This record gives sequence, structure tokens and C-alpha cells, in this order.
Amino acid sequence: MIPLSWYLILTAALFCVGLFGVLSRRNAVAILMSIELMLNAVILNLIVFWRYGQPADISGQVFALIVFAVAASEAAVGLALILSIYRRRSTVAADDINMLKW
Amino acid sequence: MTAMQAIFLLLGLITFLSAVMVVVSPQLIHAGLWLVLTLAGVAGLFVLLEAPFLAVVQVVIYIGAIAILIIFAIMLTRRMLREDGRQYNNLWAGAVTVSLILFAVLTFLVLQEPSLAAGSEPLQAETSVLLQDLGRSMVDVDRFIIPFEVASILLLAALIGAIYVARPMMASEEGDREE
Amino acid sequence: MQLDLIAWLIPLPPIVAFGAIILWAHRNNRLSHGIAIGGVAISWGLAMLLFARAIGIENFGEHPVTSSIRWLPTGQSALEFGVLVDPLSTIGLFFVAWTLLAIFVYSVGYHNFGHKTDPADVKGLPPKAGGIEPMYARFFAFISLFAFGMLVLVLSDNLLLLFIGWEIMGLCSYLLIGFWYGRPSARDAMIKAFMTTRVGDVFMLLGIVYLYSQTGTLSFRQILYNEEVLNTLASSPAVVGGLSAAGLIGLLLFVGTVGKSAQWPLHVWLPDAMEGPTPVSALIHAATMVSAGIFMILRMFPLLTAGWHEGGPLTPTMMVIAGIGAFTALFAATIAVAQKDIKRVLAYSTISQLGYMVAAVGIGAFVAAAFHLVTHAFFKALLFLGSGSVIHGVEHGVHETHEHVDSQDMFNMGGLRHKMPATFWTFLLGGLALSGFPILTAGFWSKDEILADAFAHGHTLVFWVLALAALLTAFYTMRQITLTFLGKPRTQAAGHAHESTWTMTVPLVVLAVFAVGFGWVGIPEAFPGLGGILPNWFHEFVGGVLPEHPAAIAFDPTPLLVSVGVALGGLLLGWLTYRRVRAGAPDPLRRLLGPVYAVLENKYYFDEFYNYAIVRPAYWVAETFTYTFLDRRVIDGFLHAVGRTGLRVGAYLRSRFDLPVVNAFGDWVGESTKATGREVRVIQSGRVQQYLLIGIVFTSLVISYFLLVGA
Amino acid sequence: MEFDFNNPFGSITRLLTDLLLGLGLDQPLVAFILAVVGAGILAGATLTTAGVFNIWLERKVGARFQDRLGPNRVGPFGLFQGIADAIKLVLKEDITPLGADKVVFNIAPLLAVMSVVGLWAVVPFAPQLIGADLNVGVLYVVAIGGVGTLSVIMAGWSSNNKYALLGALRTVAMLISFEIPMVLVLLVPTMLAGSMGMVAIVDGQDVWYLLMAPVAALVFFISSLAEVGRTPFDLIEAESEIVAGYNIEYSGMKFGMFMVAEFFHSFTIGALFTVLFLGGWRGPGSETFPLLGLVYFIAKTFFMYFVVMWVRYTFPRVRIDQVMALNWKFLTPLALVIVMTTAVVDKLALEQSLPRTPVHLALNVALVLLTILALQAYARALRRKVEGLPEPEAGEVAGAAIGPG
Repeated sequence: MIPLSWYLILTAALFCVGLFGVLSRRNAVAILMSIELMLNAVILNLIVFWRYGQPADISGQVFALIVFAVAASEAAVGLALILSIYRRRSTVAADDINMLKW
Repeated sequence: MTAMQAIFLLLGLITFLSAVMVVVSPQLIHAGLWLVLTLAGVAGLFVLLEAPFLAVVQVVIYIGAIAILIIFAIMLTRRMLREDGRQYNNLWAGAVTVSLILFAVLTFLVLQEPSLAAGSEPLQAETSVLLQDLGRSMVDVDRFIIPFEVASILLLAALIGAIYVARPMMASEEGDREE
Repeated sequence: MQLDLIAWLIPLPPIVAFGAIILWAHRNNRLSHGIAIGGVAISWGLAMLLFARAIGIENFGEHPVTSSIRWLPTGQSALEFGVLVDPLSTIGLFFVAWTLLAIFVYSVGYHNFGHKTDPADVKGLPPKAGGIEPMYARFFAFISLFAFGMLVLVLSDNLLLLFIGWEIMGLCSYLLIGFWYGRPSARDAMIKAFMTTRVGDVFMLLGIVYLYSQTGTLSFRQILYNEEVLNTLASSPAVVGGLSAAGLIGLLLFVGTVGKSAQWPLHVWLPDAMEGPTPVSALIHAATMVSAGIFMILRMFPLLTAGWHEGGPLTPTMMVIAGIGAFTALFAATIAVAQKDIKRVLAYSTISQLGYMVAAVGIGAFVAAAFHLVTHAFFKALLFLGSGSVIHGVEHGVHETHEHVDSQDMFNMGGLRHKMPATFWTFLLGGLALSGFPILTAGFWSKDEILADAFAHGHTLVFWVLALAALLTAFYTMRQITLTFLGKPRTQAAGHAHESTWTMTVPLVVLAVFAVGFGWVGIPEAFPGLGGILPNWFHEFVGGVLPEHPAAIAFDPTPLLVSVGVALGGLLLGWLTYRRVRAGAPDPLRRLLGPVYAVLENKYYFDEFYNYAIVRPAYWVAETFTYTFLDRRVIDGFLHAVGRTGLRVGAYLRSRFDLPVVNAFGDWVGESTKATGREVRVIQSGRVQQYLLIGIVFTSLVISYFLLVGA
Repeated sequence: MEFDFNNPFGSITRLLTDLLLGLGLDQPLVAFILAVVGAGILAGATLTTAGVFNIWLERKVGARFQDRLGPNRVGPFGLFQGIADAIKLVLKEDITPLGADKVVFNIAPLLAVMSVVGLWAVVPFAPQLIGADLNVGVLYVVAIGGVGTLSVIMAGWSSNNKYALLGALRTVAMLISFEIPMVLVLLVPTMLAGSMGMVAIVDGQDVWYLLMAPVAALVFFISSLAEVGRTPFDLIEAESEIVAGYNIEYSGMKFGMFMVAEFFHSFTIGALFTVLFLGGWRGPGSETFPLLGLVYFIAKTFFMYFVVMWVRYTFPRVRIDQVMALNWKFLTPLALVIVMTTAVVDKLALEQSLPRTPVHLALNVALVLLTILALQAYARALRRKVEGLPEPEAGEVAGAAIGPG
């Protein structure tokens, strides 16, 4: 059978890749995608622990579903914001959107 | 090395590599498609974990909705940042280090934690029963009805907010995604 | 429905109506009076239901219906409030409900409902030319509140709740006397009424407190209906010598009655209260509120008469009560003889009739007092409403013939019987009842019972005084009727008077029926001829309240003959004296009495006397002593001294401590903050990812610290 | 082990299972493999036969509708026309436009076909004869639909052609929109059967759900037509507006794939509709003779496929805004209402132990009446509003949009 640690390492890898993307990509949409990656890693983690921890208890899946919902709304709102920013300033580069400073 | 492990390694590899491609591919559209592949891989892992419901939900919501939404956004904003443009900001080195360190730490923790080490078996569970239980627990007053309702409110808020923020163009598009 | 439930429900509709009118309905006149009359009508219906149910119960007096709930916990015991339904409250409820209903309906017509609003009218002044009252809705709100107070008072089962209702009525009386606050006289009258009754109320409150301290409860049942409490109260000596505790409490409570029921020496406010609209005069100052005083002492009768037994010698308290009552009866009657204003005459007659009842209570004639209370409520309300109708008619005449005459002066009237027949006949019946016209009217039976009681128990003095008062009553009543209705009109205004609307006349008729008919429920058995045809139901019913039922007094021709004599004689005299008074001619009595007449006309100069004896000194103390000396000199001086020293200390601290130390520190903080910000702001690049990176690095540092080193 | 003919497919499954277990694989893996294999075999077999046949059928029927003869040269009644077309398509040159994104360009048609074939994995042909009886079958259908959408968008974007992109955009907009009412009404059979598994749904249909939820069936039919992109919703390739939509640049077998995918898809709709609302393989005697069930199933499916063609050759194409209006202003609210009312009524019926079918039927009738009333009111209001305007755009839109409903 598949050891738990493999799953954990995989999710860790996914998460770190997503983190790298979030930190380094310039395009806001790309950042959003990376965030989705991280979220997926989290969900996968939840399910793994549910499966290996106590599959009789459904909580793990419920949590995963809630995270799905959050991810969906996050994507929708985030992209809406990106679009409106793009409309107003015609850029989606994260480090050009830096008006919020001294 | 049982067959399951083989399948797992295959899926895991696909997932991981496509995830990497998501963050490195210069073409945003490709990144989006790689993202789809990643999500599909995760869905496969769900199947492997005997959570078919979540697998399907993953496909419906992530591939069917979020990914397509993202690709839409890319198309709409694709005049910017073609492959010729810089894809990374000047923090990328720091980002790499941080990510690698984090990964190393996590892996280290996982490996030196005995209870998580190799050989731990998944427990048996009757998934079809679980699915019903999942459905009931969502509307069970003393279980998860509150998170459930909160999530629904959140979705509604996101729907309205998205429509409002991006009203002049594609007002309905953002709206659709949260069904 | 249970009796107690009904009793609980009875007071509520008026207060609801009050709130509804004040909050929502006040813009719409029709809706307002609809709500008010509807509310009082519901109360009326419930009261009649209660009455019908109650009179069916066998010796209801021994076991009345009570229900109460705890209100304010006070140590072990608790102040409760609740309802007590016994014959007394039933009877009270009966006449209160009828008069309330009648007067509410009357008010609609009185305030010219249905006429246009006259642009010339202003709030706070009576309508000039027959337009609708500017503050129509407000009036109904006030009288609804008043109705609530009265019903609470009648139904309450303890002294505190009774007092609450009592004070609500005081407030309403104040508001309604000053309803036309545009008139200075009304303003003065309202203040006068309020202050004067306040004097009585303070003493009453003292009595209540004293009673509570003695017995630990205020519930009627627990005090009045168990012997040992009464005996202990009667035997234990009071703080002031010579009196028993019961006696002192009784006196204090009685002072409350003196204030409320306008007994001498606190009677001065009632005549001035006639400044209010006539329904108010009828409602508050004839039928209900002033009766409340009597109702209260009837309610407390066992306590007042503690230590007295039927036929025995009177206790000091009772003597005081009887004396004041009898004196007031005569005194007010004499004043009433010389008044010109139609309403003032009635006001003084009210005082004197209340005096009758007080005297009756004083001599222990419980039933007689209650009986006269009810009958008087009916015929006096009738008389007031009648006079209101008369004034209304005459005012109408004044508006037609632009002749400026006082529309309340009886000497400007005359011959109105043709103009306003309904008013005339009802007024006549009321007048006869007031003067105790034999056999026919209710007034005769009640008054005769008081006289008989006084005579039978040998209170001769009281008897003769009351008899004299009765004579005068008959006299001034006939004087009033003659001047107002008989003879020829003395002014065009009177000539052009006209009958009032049905909303005003119907209540008159209803009340007239009671003014005549209600006497027949209380005909003593022993009465020759009529006795026993109708059983003396009233005596049985109300008498049942007392622990020891009062025996029906034996028949004696003397008081009967006396009362018949004084009634008829007075009426005859009045008619003879006033049957032909020319326009502008002075009052015939002036010739007969000479200077005495002036004294009477000026009410024995009581107002002036109070003015000099109390008001002026009070002003002086307030002005000269309190304000000028105490307030300005002593208190202000002290305060100013404090203020100056405070200023000096403050200035010192500021120069020595605040500026050099505190401010400097504050400035330093501000400056250094600014400097730091100038240095550090470079970090804030406005780039999200940079923030995120930094945040992650530091967070991970902290976490790793706790994982590796700490924990 | 003996092979009983009353339950052939079941025995086959058992045979395979034992075989694989014998190879020393563990249980879940075996299930997995069987699911994949079964789905593959079934879908492949069905579609390769049905596909070729369907093209011929469609063309024949269409010809009859349009009063033509249709293909009649190749083989008896031109039966082999489909094969001929296939050969032709394979032989044609395979052009990849300049500046196209090759990988994506080539993946797109595969995805398109896959998405359709995938649907067949959960379709129960007969008792025991089902690729994989997922307990979330219904949801699976929706998911695969999403993949189809993806293929369209990829094709449109990758072929580097503005018409293709426009077509893709509007198509995706439409597909995504119509997923909503479809998912919603898919809940109705789910609720009635108490399971999302296709087999369970079929077993639940002692009475066809068409009778218990006609409105839901109608909505499902409409929205799935839109999902396929068939007339009246064939805005995907609206020749008159965007030359051929997202697949304008495709040629040869790749185009063939798209076309086949479309044919399959509309055939699949028939199958799904049959399973969800027409009682699947159920019919007199099908319990005892599973093969009979297979016959029933195929018959019903072809009937529904015929209805689809019927609609296609009868209705004109509607404008994109009209389609959107129809979806958002009519289908989605209606679907919501259906779901809610059905849930409540079903609960009541079960608790009060009322007869289920009549109650649901009554509910649907009431729904229809109310809908009609609402539409009348809406149309009247619109007319009143539009009268003044010179260019009654909105009025027509709404009127046409609510027309089909």
C-alpha cells in the first residue's frame, strides 16, 4: 500500500511550487493560479489525513468541500478584481499595481 | 512496489510536473492548461483515496469552472505580458529559496515523524455509506450545518461582489462560476 | 370568563387608546375619537358584564373576587398589585363606566366635531366661531388616560395601586384644566389645582407609608378584613398623642380626600377648575375624580372607623371627618347661592354634596354615603353636561348676534326652555335630583338616607347643618334653573341660542334616566307606602362589604318631613325670588343680604386669604431668602471661590508642569515617530509579493523558534 | 464457474474479477481496472458502431425532413455512407494554421471526443451491463461536460483565428450558463431515486420519472441540447455570423473528430434522457431477460435521438443574447423552483404516505400553469414598456427567449 508519507511529501511539493509561483510571478492571473495550486495541496492533505486518520468520520471531506467553496469564490472575486484593474490601468503585473504606499 | 503504488507514483509525477509547468511556462494559456492537468491529477489522487465524490466535485468545480474562468481571464488580458515579456519579478531568487527551504523542512518533519513514516496503512471504510453520511451531515443541525450555511453565504457574496466589480465587461461570466 | 379576568381587562382599553392616539392616530380626528370611545365602550361593556355577574352572587360581600401578582419584592414581603371585585368596587365601576361613556360621547359634540377647522383658531384657545377644537385628538387622548386612572383606582386591591390611579387622575386633571393653556386664567387654575391637591396627596402618602410601616402590607383584604390587624391598629397609640395608630392613619388618608374631593380648607381649586372644557368639569370635577376621594375613604371605612361600633360614640377621627364634611356642605352651599357663573354654582354645589358624603362617612353611615356617591355622580354629571350644552347654545347665539356677553353668566340667559327643550327637561330632572325633590328623584332617597342616619344615631348637630345645607341647595338649584331657563331671554344671545347636537343630548337623556331611576334601588323597607315594593337592594348589596353589616335604620317621620320640607321650601323660595329678573337687574339677594352677599360672592375671600397667607410668603421666601441670599450669596460665593482657586492652581500647574514636562514629552514622541517613519517608509514598496515574502520569512522564523528552541 | 444466460453481463464481470484477483492484484485496484476497461470497451464498441450508423441515420432523417432522398449510393440505402465519409476524412490533408499553438490545437479534438465517450462509462445499458456504476454518476456526467467545454475553448484559442476565438468565447459562455439549469434539474431524479448512481436511478423508476417530473425532463432536454450545441442553439458554428465557429481552422480527421463528437453527444443525450427519465432498460420482462432490457434501452435511446433530430430540423437558430436571456431569465429560475418544490413535495408525500406519482404530477401541472401565467404577465409588462421605444430590441429578445419555454 501507499505510505502516508508519500502523500504528504507530494502535497508539500505542490504547496511549495504554488508558493513559489505566488511569490515570483508577475502576472496577477498567474499568481491566482498558483494560489489555486496551494489550495489544492491543502485539500489533498485534508483528504489524505481523513483517509489515513479516521475514514469513519466524514469531517475531512466536509472540510475539503468548504475549501472548494472558498476557492471558487476566491477565484471569482480575484479575477473580477484583476479584470477591473486591467480595465482601469491596463496592466495585470502585480508589481505595477503598487499605488498603495507612501 | 504494488500496482497501487505504481499508479500513485504515476499520478503524483504528472501532478507535480504539471504544477511546476504552471509556474514556469511563459505562455499564460499553457500555464492555464497545465493547471487543468494538475487539477485532473489531484482528482485522480482523490479516486485513489476512495473519495470519488470529491474527485468528481474537483473536476466539476476546478476544471469545469475555475480553470475555465482563469483561462477566460487570460484571454481577456492577454495583450499584456506575452512570452517575450518578463515573467518573474525581481524577487524570484528569494522565492525559490523560501520555497525550497519550506519544502525541505516539511519533508524532514514528515520523514522523521515515525507515525507518518512508510508502512502506515489506510483504514478500510465503506465509501458509499460515507457519501450518504456526508450529505446528511451537511444539513444536520448538530454537525456541519453552520459551516455549510456560511459557505453558501460566502458564495452568494462572491457572486454579487464579482458581478459588481466587473460589471461593464463580462458581468455574467464571473457570475456563472459559483453554481 | 372569570370575574377576575374581566376585572383585569377592564382598565386596559383606555390606556391602549391613549397610546394609540398619541403615537399614531392624532392626525385624524375621527379615528382618534373612534379609538377613544371604542376603548371606553369596551371597558363599559366589560364593566356591565362584571356588574351583571356580580349582583347574581349570593352575599358577595363576604367573599369577593381577588387576584393579584407580585410587583416589587421588598424584603420578605412584596408590593403586589391586583384587582378586588366586591360590591363597593362593582357599584363604583357601574357609575364610573356609565358617566365615562356618556361624557366621551358628549365630548364629540362639545368640541364641534364635523365642523370645519376655523383658520382663526389657535391651539390652546377655545374655538372662536364654532370651528372644531384645534387639539381635538389630544383631548381624547387625555380623557382616555384619565379613564384608565379612574378604573385602576376603582378596581385596585391595595392602597398603593389606588394611589397610582389617584395620581394619574391628578395629572390628567392638571392637563385638562389647562387644556386651553392660551388663557392665563386656565394656566393659573391648573397650577392651583395641582398644588392644592398635592398638599392633600403628600399627607395621604404619609398615611400610606405609616400604614405600611405598621402592618407590612397595603392590601385591602389583609388590612380591612381581619380583626386582629384592625384591633392592633386601633389599640396601639400613634406617634402624636391622643390618637390611635388607626386614627392617625385615617386622618392622614382623609387629608388626601380633603384635597381630592375639595373639602374645606382645600376646596379652593375646584371652582377655578371650571376653566377647563365642560366635559372635563363634568368628568373629573363632578362625577369621577372628586368622587375618588369619597371612594377612597369608603374603601378604608373599616380602618377609619376602627374602634367604633354601630351606634357607639364616634372616634376622634370620625368626629373630624364628620365636622369637616358637614361644615363644607353648608359653607359651599352658602357660596353657591351668590355665584353668577352657571358652572361655578355647580362647582360649589359639588363641593357641598361631597361634604354630605364625607359627613355621612364621618357619622358611620357607610351605605348612605356610597348611595349618595353614586346618585350624585349621575345627576351632577348630568347637570354639568346640561350647563355645557346651555353654554354651547348661548355661545352660538353670541356668534350670531355679535353681542359681547359672558356666555356663562346666568344673568345673561333666561327663557332657554323653548330654545333647547331637551337640555331643559334633563337639566330640570338633574336639578330636582340635586335638590332632593321628594319620592321622584334619586337625590331625595340618598340625601334622605344620610339625614335619617344622622338623626337616628343622634348626631343632631350634623343633622341640622346638613338640613340647612339641603335647604340652600334646593334654593340655589331653583335659582339656577329659573335664571337660565324660565322667564324671558335677557339678551339677544340667549334669544338666538339653539339646541345642541344629538351626541350631546343623548348622554343627557341617559344620565337623566339614572338620575331619576337609580334612587329606587335604595328605598328603605320601613318607608311608608313605597317601602318594600322594591327591596332595598342597594343596602343589602353594599352593606355586605363591611365585616359587620350595618342594620337598616328604623323609620322616623322627623328627618323625612325635614328633608321634604327643605327641598320643597328651597325650591319654592328660589322660584319666588328669581322668577322675574329683568335684564341687567342686580341679584335680588343683594338687597336682602347686603354686605353678606359680597362676602359670599367673593367666597369668603378665601382665595385672597390664601394668597396673602401662603402664596406671597412662599414667593417672598423663594425670592428674597432662598434666591437672593442663600443661592446668590452663600452657595454661589462658595462656588466662585472654588472656581478661582481652581484657576490659580491650574495656571500654576500649566506653567510649571504641563508645558515643560508633558507637552515636551508629547512633542518628542511625535517628532521621533515622524523621523522613524521617514527612515522606514522605504520598506513599504506597495508590492504585495514583497510583503508576502517578508511575512513568510518572519513567520517561519518564529515558528521554527518555537519548534526547535521554545515549547 | 457456470455461465448463466439470464445474467450474462454479471457473470462476465465476475469472471474478469476472479481472473484479476488471481493475478494477485488487490480489490480496489481490480475495481478500478475493471471500471476503466469496462467503460472503455462499452463506450468504444457502442460509439464506433453507433457513430458510423448515426451519421447515416441523421442524414437520412434530415433529408426526409427536408423532402430529399438523402444518401442512397453507398451500399443498400446508402448504409455505408458513414464509412465512406470516414475514409474521406482520413485521407484529407491535415492542415495546421500558421501561428497556431500546435499542442493545444491537436489535443482539442481528442478532448472533445473523450468528453463524449467518457459519458458512456456510466450509462447502464442493461442490468449489470454498465461500465462503472459510480455512486456519483450524475455528477460525473456534469463533470465530463465541463471537459467538453474545455476542448472547445482550447480549439478556439489555439487556432489563432478571431472567428474561432469569438466562437469559442460565446460557446463557452453559453455552455457554462446552460450547465446551471442542467445541474439543477439533474437533482430532481437524484432526489426521487435517493441516489446519484445511474443504476440506482434506473432501479428507482417503477414509474418513469418523465411522468413524475415532466417539467424537469423538459428543462433537462433543452439545456442538454444547448450543451451539445445543436439547433436551435448551434451558435458554436453559426455560419452566418462566425464562419464556422471554433473549428473553422480544423480539417481532415480532426474536424471529423469534432463532428463525430457532436453526433455522439446528441446520441448520448438520448441515452442519458432515457436513463434519467424513461426508465433506462426497464420494460416488460427485462428483469428476467437482461438482453431484452438492452433492446428496450437502445430503442428508447434511438427514439430520443430522433426527437433531437426532429427539433434540429424544425426550429430556427436563436441569437446569442436570446439564448442567454432564455437561460438566465427563464430556465435557471424555473429549475430552481422545480428543485425546491420537488424536494418539499417529495418529503411531504413520503411522510404523509401519499401516492407519490399523482402528487408529483399535480405539482408539475401547477408549475406549468404558474409559469405560463408569469410569462404572460412578463410579456405584457414588456410590451407596455417597449411600446414607446423606437427600436424594440429588448422586447423581441425577451419575447423570443421565453418563446421556447
